[in-house]
Amino acid sequence: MRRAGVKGGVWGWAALFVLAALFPLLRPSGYLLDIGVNIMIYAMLAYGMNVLLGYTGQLPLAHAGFFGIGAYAVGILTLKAGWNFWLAWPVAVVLCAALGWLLGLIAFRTKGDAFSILTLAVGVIIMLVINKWDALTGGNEGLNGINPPPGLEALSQGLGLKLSGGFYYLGLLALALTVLLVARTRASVFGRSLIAIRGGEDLARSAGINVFQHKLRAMMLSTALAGFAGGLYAVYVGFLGSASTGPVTTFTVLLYLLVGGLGTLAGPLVGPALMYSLTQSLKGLQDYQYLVFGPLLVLLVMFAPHGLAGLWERLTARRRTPSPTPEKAADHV
Amino acid sequence: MLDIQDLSVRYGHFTALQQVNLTVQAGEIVVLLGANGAGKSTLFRTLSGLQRPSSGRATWNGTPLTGGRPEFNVARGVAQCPEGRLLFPELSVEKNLRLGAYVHRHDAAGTARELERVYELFPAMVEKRHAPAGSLSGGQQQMVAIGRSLMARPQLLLLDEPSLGLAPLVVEQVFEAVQRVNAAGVSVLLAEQNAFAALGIAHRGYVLEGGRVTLQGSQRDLMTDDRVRSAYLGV
Amino acid sequence: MSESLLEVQGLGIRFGGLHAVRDVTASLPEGQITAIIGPNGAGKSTFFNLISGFYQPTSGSIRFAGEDITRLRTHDVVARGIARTFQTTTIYRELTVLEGVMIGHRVRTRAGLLDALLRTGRERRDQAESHAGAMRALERVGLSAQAHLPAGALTQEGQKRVGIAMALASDPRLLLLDEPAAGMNPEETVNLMALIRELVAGGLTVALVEHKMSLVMGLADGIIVLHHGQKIAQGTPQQVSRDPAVVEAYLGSHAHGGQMGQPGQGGEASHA
Amino acid sequence: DKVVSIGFSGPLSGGAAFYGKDTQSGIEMAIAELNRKGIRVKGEKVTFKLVSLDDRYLPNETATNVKRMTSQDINIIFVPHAGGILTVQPMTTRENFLLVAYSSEPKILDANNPLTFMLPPRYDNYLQPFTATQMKAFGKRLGLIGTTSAYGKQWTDAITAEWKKQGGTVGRDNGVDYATTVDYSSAVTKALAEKPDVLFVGGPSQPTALVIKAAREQGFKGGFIVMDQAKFEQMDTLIPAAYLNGSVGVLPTKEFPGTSIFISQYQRTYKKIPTSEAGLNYMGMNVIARAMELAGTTSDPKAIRAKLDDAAKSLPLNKTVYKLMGVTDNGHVDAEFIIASVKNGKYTKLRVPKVFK
Amino acid sequence: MTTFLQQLFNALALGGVYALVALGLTLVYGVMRVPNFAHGGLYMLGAYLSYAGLTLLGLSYVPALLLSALAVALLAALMERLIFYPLRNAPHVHPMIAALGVLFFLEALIAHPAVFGPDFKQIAEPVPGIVTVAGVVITWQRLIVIAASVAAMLGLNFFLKRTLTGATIEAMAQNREGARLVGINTDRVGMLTFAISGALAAIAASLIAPINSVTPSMGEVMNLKVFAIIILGGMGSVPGAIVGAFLLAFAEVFGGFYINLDFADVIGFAMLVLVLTLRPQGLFRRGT
Ligand SMILES: Nc1ncnc2c1ncn2[C@@H]1O[C@H](COP(=O)(O)OP(=O)(O)OP(=O)(O)O)[C@@H](O)[C@H]1O
Ligand SMILES: Nc1ncnc2c1ncn2[C@@H]1O[C@H](COP(=O)(O)OP(=O)(O)OP(=O)(O)O)[C@@H](O)[C@H]1O
Ligand SMILES: [Mg+2]
Ligand SMILES: [Mg+2]
Repeated sequence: MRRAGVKGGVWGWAALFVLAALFPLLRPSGYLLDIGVNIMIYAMLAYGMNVLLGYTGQLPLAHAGFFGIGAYAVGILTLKAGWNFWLAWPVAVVLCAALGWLLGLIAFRTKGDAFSILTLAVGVIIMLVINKWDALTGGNEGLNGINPPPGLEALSQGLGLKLSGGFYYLGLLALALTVLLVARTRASVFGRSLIAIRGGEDLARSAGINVFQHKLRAMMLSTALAGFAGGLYAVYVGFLGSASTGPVTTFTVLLYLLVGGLGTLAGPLVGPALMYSLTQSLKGLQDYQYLVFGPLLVLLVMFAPHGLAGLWERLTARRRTPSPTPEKAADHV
Repeated sequence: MLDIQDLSVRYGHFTALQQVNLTVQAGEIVVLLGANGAGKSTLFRTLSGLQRPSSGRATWNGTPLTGGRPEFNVARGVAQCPEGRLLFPELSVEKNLRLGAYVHRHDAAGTARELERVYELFPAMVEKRHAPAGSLSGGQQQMVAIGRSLMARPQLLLLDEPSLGLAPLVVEQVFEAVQRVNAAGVSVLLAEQNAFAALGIAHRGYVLEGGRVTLQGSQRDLMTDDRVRSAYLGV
Repeated sequence: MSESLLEVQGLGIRFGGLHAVRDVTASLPEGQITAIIGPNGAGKSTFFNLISGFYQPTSGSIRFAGEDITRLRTHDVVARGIARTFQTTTIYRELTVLEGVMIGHRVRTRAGLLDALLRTGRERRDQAESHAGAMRALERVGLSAQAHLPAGALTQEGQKRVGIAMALASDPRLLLLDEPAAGMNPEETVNLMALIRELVAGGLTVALVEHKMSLVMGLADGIIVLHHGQKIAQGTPQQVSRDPAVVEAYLGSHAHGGQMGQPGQGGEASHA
Repeated sequence: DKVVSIGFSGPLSGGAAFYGKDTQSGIEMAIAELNRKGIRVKGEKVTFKLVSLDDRYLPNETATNVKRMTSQDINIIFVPHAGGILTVQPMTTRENFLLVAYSSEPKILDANNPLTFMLPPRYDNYLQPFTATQMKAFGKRLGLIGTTSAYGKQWTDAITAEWKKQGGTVGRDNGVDYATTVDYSSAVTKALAEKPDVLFVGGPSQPTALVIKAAREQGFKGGFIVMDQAKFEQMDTLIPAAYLNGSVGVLPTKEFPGTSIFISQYQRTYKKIPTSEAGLNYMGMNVIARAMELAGTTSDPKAIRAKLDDAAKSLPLNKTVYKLMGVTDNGHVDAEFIIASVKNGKYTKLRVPKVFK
Repeated sequence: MTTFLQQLFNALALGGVYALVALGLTLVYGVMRVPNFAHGGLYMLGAYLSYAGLTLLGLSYVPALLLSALAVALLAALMERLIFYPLRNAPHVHPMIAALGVLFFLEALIAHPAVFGPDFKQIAEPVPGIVTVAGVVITWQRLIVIAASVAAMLGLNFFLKRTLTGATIEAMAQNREGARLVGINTDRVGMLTFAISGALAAIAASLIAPINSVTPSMGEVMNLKVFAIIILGGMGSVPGAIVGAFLLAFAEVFGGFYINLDFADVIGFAMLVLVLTLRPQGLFRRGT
């Protein structure tokens, strides 16, 4: 029964990505394509956070920093060192994984709130360093003029698209890869150990899981994905400033993730898709946008505590598994 | 007198207690027997007001206990030593105990007296009085939980498996203490897996199965009942 | 007497000023059931925590199957073949029984993050093996039928069995059970005893902490008595239940049989 | 009637909202006036509508906003921060819009973008007179406590260079972020430890006033060079006017006919003293409207851009908040500011000997 | 030397500012474990309400402060009832995000043109003037802040550790059902705790506002630092919070002084990382 469920999921995802791939053929406005790419970038970041928060149960608050490191690495390597983007991007990802490992070594000495605050502090430090290290990062003035990936323009034209269409497909591919990797992780022996850690560290330890090592690996995957998203962001936006590498971005994505559904596979996509579109449409409200957004957030958290994907999964799970005591089962999920 | 009439409790669609009728007369020790999941703890939680019944009522000396306000019930003299202990893990043992006397907060002398009595009952607690309750061993925590319920100076004491995790010698002492407390006029409702010892000090008992009362009777009736003997006394 | 599987030498640990376990020297014979008893706060759970690597001892040494494991961390200890359960039932309530028990088998698998990302052969092998290992463990505790239920939906006793299955899934040689019968009624206790006997018959060595004397006396081959962190007695059930120091500190009237004990017959307890 | 939408993407929420609102208010006021008066382009009556989108100072948000506005056929877009401007600058020709840039970042001009219209004047005009005046009045040592925004850092660099050029010595850069610093005292103490004769300060008016206050309280007797972002007329409502004695800075005066009308109009609508953000954007919007008239189109940014210089030069005097010489070839407003020094609570106009363009 | 002493006083004053804000948060975050990111919002609101009391109602400083404290206390209690109470059993991130929602709302409300608008406001110092001791300039307002922070710390510590009501707060935080079982009205205690926290936030804001400007985002700036301070000091420890506050202030001021002002914040947060790495449980908490 479980196998069937997984298979069904695979087809669902495939259909989703095919549909998304058909979207540019409808000749949408540049604005809609842009929203699409932004959602993809945030979704990738959200998938990264979900590995730690949703699966491993650790709330990391440095992710915008790693997003920034990925982005600046790509920006600096292509602009200042003249690297090819296709080389710079993977290097940025590896750099983020390595720095994630380093952070993990320190941060996983702490637990719970202390872990979150420690990573928050690291996130702030990353942002401040990016902001202050003028010589490398351009400081307040930022990095300007990062070029689109070589070949993307030509490729887009070959497909009869504008560059924005090319970015859309690049984002879609990157997102698909992200989903694939995260899905594999979740379904693996390793991923189950992460769930075990989330369920209780002492218990996981007594089951023979090397908690520290597993957390460290999860952190690396998580920050690598953040860097992956950041690298795409750098070439897509073309300009980098320190503002988007700070806690505000982290909390924004955290919120997306929560609305989408923690620990679910669809949540990190559903959340950004919904919330990013929502914030865009709320912009029309001008001075009232946060007066509406704030309470909306509170209501979402209170009345859809498992996020939208969570809601969906529970509904379908209930249909699929006729457990003898469904009402009791639901209480513990 | 504790009077429970047609009490039912549901968790979602699951009915944990169904039409339970039970009484505890003033000065009585009544034991509640039942397998795991029979609904004993649910009954206790309902009597303390932590759980709201779906129907039926429970009164203590005429005042209803099912209003969903545990603090009123404690003030009315109904105290519980709950399953899972529910201690305050980071507060010291002594603060845990003192908070047990929260409803008597204006009677410092009485609280001090009661504290002495608890320390007498569990001398092991004296050297632990300043240790955080969470650092205690399982059995020691159980002692704090029992002690805390006694600190409320209840007229009706609800004990949910008080012997859980206690050393045999201490179990004996706890049961002796229950008898002592009872002798001073306190009514006791006691749930126990250690049915033999519990029946030994009880006046009457009830058997709860699948959320219903399936048997009730005096100590002697139950001790000699075949079903009780095989299922709960292990003989 | 059979060979000893685990030996501790002068084992001790302090929490601030408190010597929770002090200078304990003892051994657990292979293929036998050893019970550890003692008053509340005697240091029994702490003793288990030391063996399983949850706490690092402040003095003494632990040898398991001839190897020094004193300073090993928990997961390494489990990998050597020591599994445990906790005093209060702790299992993964929100996972299915099967998934929870598969976690117990993790220590026997090697697949890591890279295997997961690339879905290597090792990943697939380990996955299949976890499943098989977990099912074996569930069969041993008699829960294979409930494998796909959420563990939290099981009865208290069922959950205890899940805990044991999880420990068994790591293919241990030594199983540490901390108050396995707490909160069980006599009938369930008897079932549990049967289960433990079966496990031992299958070659497992068991050490357990328990306050239920019916279980201890009916099951244990040997008993170690702790008091204030120190070993005050060791011997067969008969020897121990007659030891005046044990009777005074721990057993009280239960030493003389009654509901919980068993009539002892001769033999001097050997004092530690 | 034809309704022409004008776009604006800037920080309207969060810590920089006050700044975004100020710039927005100038455009808004200009549009209200233009609509009241009514302008005609190629004989057709035109009214304007301001479409404002919040970008929280984030460049990617600016880009998204610009894409949204251009897909709604908006051809004139105001952006008041360098990050956003530089991000969307490459899009101007592709998406066909005129970028009205409110930021003094020189890179904006370096790009030689054909569809950029940059509003703020070059602050380097102030450097020489500020330096000469203060060095003469107080001495040769300059201390630095400017804000660390992009603009503030540029200012700090520029004043440092000029001060040294005129033969003075400059202490360490003790700049702090005026927007987030909780207490300026320690930065001030550090700067004063170098015993400067003159202090360079500046950022938004209120925090600048607090920095000046802290310096005076800690016994600083020298002069201040006040960055143009801070306004004397706002600061002297917050701190004793005497604290400002010995300062040099910009001063919007009633020198030009347009200015006093603008100020009183603005105060009536917004109940506060206008900043140069409001003034320049007000003027910028008027220049654009005039250029539309001259170009005879509301939708061709290139044609409008081509007429900016003419428009600036022919702007009615009552719309000229600051004296306007024209628009340079690379799209930069050529306006003049008035600077002044403060003595005994009185403002003395300083001469600007040489004007950079 | 004078410069050093002056910086010492600056650090003390800054520490006082941090401590005052952190103490309000200690109750709800340190003790009750509610990650109330709206605390910064309440703090900001407190400053604006005092400002309104002074300018709109024409009150003098102290009544304005008290009125603001009362209003914010009521609002905080309301917030507990409507938002945090229903979320009491939810995972940590839920109340955190909800609190952020409240923060967004409060900021947007205050920054709305029809309310106060986004511009900086100023509250005049109630006791203007300075004293100079051995060349060190001491402003009265900063002295008041330091004194108030120490007084608030002592008062709060006494309240939590020595009074029964204080103990009920800790008890409720550690086990809500347990607290109800001993007869504590947890509903009331929960609201009371939030009310006290809100009042402390408002008082802190009203005391600090004359030193700095009043802006809609003033709470955001404080938020991260005070959360960090409470963890730094050790969750639930009142003396820890105040030591953490002064430590952070000293790191920032002297780090900025001796190393680089531009990196003062980096130094502050780096110290936090260092301390937590060495003492994961914070300074004033025994290891677990
Ligand atoms: N909060 C809850 N939600 C759903 N079901 C519950 C809840 N609490 C208890 N139950 C169910 O209600 C039934 C009765 O539980 P209860 O804890 O009252 O039993 P008990 O007799 O005290 O058992 P034990 O001897 O194990 O303590 C059990 O089937 C249990 O699973
Ligand atoms: N982490 C700890 N910190 C401080 N003291 C501790 C800690 N763990 C245990 N102790 C103390 O060590 C002593 C032994 O505790 P332990 O849990 O080993 O007892 P036990 O023999 O298992 O008792 P029980 O039968 O009640 O479970 C107790 O006094 C307990 O308070
Ligand atoms: Mg129970
Ligand atoms: Mg124990």
